[in-house]
Amino acid sequence: MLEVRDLECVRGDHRLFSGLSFCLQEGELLYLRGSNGSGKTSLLRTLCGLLEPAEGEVLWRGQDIRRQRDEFNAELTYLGHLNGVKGELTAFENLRLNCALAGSAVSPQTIYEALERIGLGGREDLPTQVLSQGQKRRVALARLLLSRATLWVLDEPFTALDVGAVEQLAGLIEAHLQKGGMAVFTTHQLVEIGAGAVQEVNLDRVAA
Amino acid sequence: MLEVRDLECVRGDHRLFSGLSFCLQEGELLYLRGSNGSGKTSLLRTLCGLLEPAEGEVLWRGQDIRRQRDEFNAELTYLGHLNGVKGELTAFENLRLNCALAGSAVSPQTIYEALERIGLGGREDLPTQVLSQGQKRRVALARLLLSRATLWVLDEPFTALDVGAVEQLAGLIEAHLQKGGMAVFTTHQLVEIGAGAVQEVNLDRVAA
Amino acid sequence: MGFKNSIAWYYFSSPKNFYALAGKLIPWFWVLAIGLIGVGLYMSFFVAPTDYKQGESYRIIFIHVPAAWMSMFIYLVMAAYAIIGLAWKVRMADMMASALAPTGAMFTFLALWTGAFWGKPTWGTYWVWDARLTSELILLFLYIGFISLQSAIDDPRRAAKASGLLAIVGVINLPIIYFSVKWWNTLHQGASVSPTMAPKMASIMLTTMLIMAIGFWMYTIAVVLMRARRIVLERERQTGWVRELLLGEGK
Amino acid sequence: MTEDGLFVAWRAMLVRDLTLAMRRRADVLTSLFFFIIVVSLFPLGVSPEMAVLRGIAPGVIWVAALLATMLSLGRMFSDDHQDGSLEQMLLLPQPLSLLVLGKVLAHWLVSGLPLVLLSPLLGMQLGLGADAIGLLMLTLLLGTPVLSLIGAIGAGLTLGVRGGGVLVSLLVLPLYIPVLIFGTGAVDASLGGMDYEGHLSLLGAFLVMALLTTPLATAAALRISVE
Amino acid sequence: MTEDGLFVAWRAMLVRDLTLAMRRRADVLTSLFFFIIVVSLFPLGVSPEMAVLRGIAPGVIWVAALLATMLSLGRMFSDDHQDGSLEQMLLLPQPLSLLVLGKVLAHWLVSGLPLVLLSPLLGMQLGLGADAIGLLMLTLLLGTPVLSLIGAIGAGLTLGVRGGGVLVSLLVLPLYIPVLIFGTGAVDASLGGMDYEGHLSLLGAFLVMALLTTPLATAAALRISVE
Ligand code: HEM
Ligand SMILES: Nc1ncnc2c1ncn2[C@@H]1O[C@H](COP(=O)(O)OP(=O)(O)OP(=O)(O)O)[C@@H](O)[C@H]1O
Ligand SMILES: Nc1ncnc2c1ncn2[C@@H]1O[C@H](COP(=O)(O)OP(=O)(O)OP(=O)(O)O)[C@@H](O)[C@H]1O
Ligand SMILES: [Mg+2]
Ligand SMILES: [Mg+2]
Repeated sequence: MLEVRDLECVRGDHRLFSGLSFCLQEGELLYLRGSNGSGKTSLLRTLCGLLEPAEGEVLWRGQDIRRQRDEFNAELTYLGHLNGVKGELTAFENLRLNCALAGSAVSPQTIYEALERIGLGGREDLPTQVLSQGQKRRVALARLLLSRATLWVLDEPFTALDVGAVEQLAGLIEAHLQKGGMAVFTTHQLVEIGAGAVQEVNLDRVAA
Repeated sequence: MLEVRDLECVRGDHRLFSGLSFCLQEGELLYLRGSNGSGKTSLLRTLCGLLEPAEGEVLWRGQDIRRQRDEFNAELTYLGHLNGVKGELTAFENLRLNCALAGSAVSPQTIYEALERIGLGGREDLPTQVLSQGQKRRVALARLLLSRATLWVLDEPFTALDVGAVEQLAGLIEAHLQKGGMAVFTTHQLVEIGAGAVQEVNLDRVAA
Repeated sequence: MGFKNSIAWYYFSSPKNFYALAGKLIPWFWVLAIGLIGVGLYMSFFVAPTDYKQGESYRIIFIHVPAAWMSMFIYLVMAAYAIIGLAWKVRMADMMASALAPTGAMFTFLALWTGAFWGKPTWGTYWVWDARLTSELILLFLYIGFISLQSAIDDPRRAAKASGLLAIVGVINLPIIYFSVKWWNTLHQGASVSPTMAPKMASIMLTTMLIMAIGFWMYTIAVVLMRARRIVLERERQTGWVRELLLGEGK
Repeated sequence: MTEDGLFVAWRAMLVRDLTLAMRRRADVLTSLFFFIIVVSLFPLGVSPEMAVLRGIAPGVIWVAALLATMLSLGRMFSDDHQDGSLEQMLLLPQPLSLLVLGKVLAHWLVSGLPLVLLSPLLGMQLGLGADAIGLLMLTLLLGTPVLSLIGAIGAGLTLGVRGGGVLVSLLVLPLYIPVLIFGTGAVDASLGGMDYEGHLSLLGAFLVMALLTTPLATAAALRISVE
Repeated sequence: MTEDGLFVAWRAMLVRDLTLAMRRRADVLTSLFFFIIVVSLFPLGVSPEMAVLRGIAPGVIWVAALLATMLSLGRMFSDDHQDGSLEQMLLLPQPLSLLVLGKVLAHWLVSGLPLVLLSPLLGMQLGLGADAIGLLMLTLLLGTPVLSLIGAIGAGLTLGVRGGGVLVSLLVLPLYIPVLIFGTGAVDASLGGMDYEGHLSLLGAFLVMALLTTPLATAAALRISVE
């Protein structure tokens, strides 16, 4: 369903990788590995259509993602190095507006529940800028609880999370895969995620 | 040498912890634990004198750190959630100016070596803003290689680092302790640091 | 897309082929440019008759008007290249657009400068805030904006895209300049050369101006090709053929 | 995406930006306050005589409005860029230009409209008559949205670029000058007893054209900037 | 810390900020370009007649310089605050006020001095005579460092505060107005054939006082802001 053909990525003068191809089916997990600076973030951003590939293409259900942006985006959730959370708004407001922007109506009840589950109970109505590093990250993660997207693209989602939160997120990804979702993620930490089929791509081993 | 007496920390309406006391000797490591939002960052910033304690005091060689700022700062290196690295300057320039600001003259040779050791060889002269997340973090860590401070205060230093860099940093901390240094650090990752004496403070267990 | 597939275009849109071809063409354009401008200047100063109203100072028209034409044409061409570059991702088109900008800015400046120089004897002042003059000044700003935006962005591909977009947005200024004299009563003279009406000017003047204009074009092409070759080398420096080329020249 | 969903998203964008603006009240007041400062420093710096002031009033007010808008452009996308919300915005299943239109409207409501509403006071302060003030307001009402719309392109293009401040000015200023000329031109014409309707209809035409074209250009600029 | 170390650190601060300014050339040019724009929009918006322009020239130039400085204040500490360098700065074994003085000097060299150097050109464009231009430059040379020094306090105080922009203006403007009044006052006095030395010595006194007191206040403001 998500297919990458002969992808090449160039940043500045460096060619990070080239000739990268893989194909991800429903219920599959792609674990992206690589040392610092090997191009993981660049690849994930390319998969989302934020970066234009220097060569090659990214296909979603057989069609180039850049030709069907709105349809593709409707099925995608991306979590980057940055949280994409507004510090002036409370956690609750952030989530409510995120949902509305995606065009889906979600009841306040559901949002409060999501925040409760992700461990932000009692902090829903503080401006997120006063939250701790890990709490901010959790607000961003709460989006996953509310998302109905098929494809999750997660760039080091475990950063700043404490042990409990790491386990919870791993469980979340597992549940998503079991429901037939797909996920692409990268992390430098050791995390166990049980999934039917796990593919691994190590960018340190892909030709530059 | 670093002594904390009956410390209490309040952020906004929340009392994060109170009645916290410990004493750190030369060659000792303090491992600070706690879940997200338990007040680790707040405590570390208090130890550096960036935050004023609500109650209690922080003593360095028996004297309140806020009464001997310059002397204390000369023996302190702090690494926070933010890297404190200027994106417009190259890694080399960042380090050279950092040293000069601390009033110590360091030869370019030494700086290039430090960058080489930390794994930034070949990237010394790129503006740091184009570096990857982990590479930026390494620039900040290179400060530790050049530092002659006794007390290292490290707030989640392993974030964004790949496995190799994590090990290297752990080794660095060990060496620092062996030379009679002290370190206070916090991390959510599992990292082995061999040290003579390790104290642990778990903020989840300290009274609020 | 059919357009990109046409063989000739495809061949020359490759930087390597362009580099070779441009190298061969440049001398010819220089010859043409120098010849035409030489003839044009001779005609402007020695052949064209003295104007009964303005005397000799009017001769500046032979530089002013072609320069003003060029300032607008070049912008148009630049924007066209920008569109090709953005829509069909032809790298060569982006490079041509950036190569054109400095020359365009130069002609705009020339038109402004000669105009101001001419304004003193005819209007009694160097500058008035008239619609045409102002819009020509805006054109200069647009060129400068294009150049600065490009140099402010480190990544060459992003720089080309961003400045290309700016060039396209700025096209809106061209009709404003061209029609400003028609739309608003201004001090500046209206168009006297247009395809629909017979030339009001003496045909010798028209011929001279046209020769100068074509000479300017040849000059532009020569300079732009040279600049484009330099840009090709810089942007393709990590490709094999440029490395070979530079090594070869280094020997 | 249904039409309904489109509207929900557009409104959410508008609400979001207005809420943010309310939270940073200080920030919003900047451009307004700046506008007032620029206009009222003149009597201090130049000359307190009414005759002099009246002559320069429309120009001073329009220039101040233009500068105030230009200064507020930086804010339009840069926070969203820095905290990652812009990336998320580009990945929404909505046409980006629609969302941009919501953002620009919010920007104008917050930093353009207040200028329009405040202008009569400043006009009076500088000795303008009631007719001239009415006309001045009308030109600002037509002109300031154009400034926001055009400015958005510049703000989008200079996003990644560090200290894009001057670049924004350099890029948008050429496109602002016609608006300035016709804006002040109308008031000056009416003060001189001449016809000013031509000026107004041109300003109106600028507005319609800008509404139709600039959101697309801004969307393209944003996509380029996050690369 | 030896005196030598102090000087090394002070110089490093200065060099660092100047280097950063060079890297973001665009950003530095902002205030300069802004200054030029403000001054040259006036002929467009107000009136192209030399007689009118000459009368308002000193005021326009001083107001423009004041606004340009005010705009560049935001940059003074905010980048350092956002990327964590400010925290590191507070943890240096040097008196903070000394480092602040280095930063302010860099700020003035980058955004004040160019205004002074450019003012003759703009003065000429607005029809001022050689004497008036010389005096204008002198007042700017004495006045702009005061603007930077005072501005630093405001910039420091409003750091944590989101969009402290307007707050800075509100805080520093009252303190700027005396400088503006004596600056333009000197030029106006000389144009009117009166004595202007009193004005100049007052400006000089402002400068000395600001040099002695503001770095301490700014250092205190910064410590409060990072808490
Ligand atoms: C700085 C001042 C000036 C500027 C920016 C300027 C700009 C231009 C431009 C853009 C054109 C080309 C327009 C077209 O092709 O229709 C032009 C043409 C022309 N200009 Fe100027 N001009 C200036 C001053 C003057 C002066 C002082 C005169 C003489 C009184 C003059 C006389 C002409 C004439 C005769 C044409 C040719 C019109 C035609 O036949 O199309 N210009 N100028
Ligand atoms: N200004 C404030 N107002 C209200 N609460 C605040 C304020 N500043 C911080 N807090 C709260 O203080 C708590 C401690 O934050 P701190 O950053 O010290 O946590 P931490 O232990 O470092 O967490 P993490 O592991 O996520 O980095 C958080 O719960 C945060 O919400
Ligand atoms: N504009 C640019 N110019 C030059 N090099 C760049 C540019 N942008 C990125 N790079 C380089 O691209 C490489 C890949 O960066 P990327 O962020 O994709 O790495 P990553 O695998 O995510 O690393 P990390 O684990 O540290 O997050 C890095 O080496 C970086 O230095
Ligand atoms: Mg990364
Ligand atoms: Mg923390």
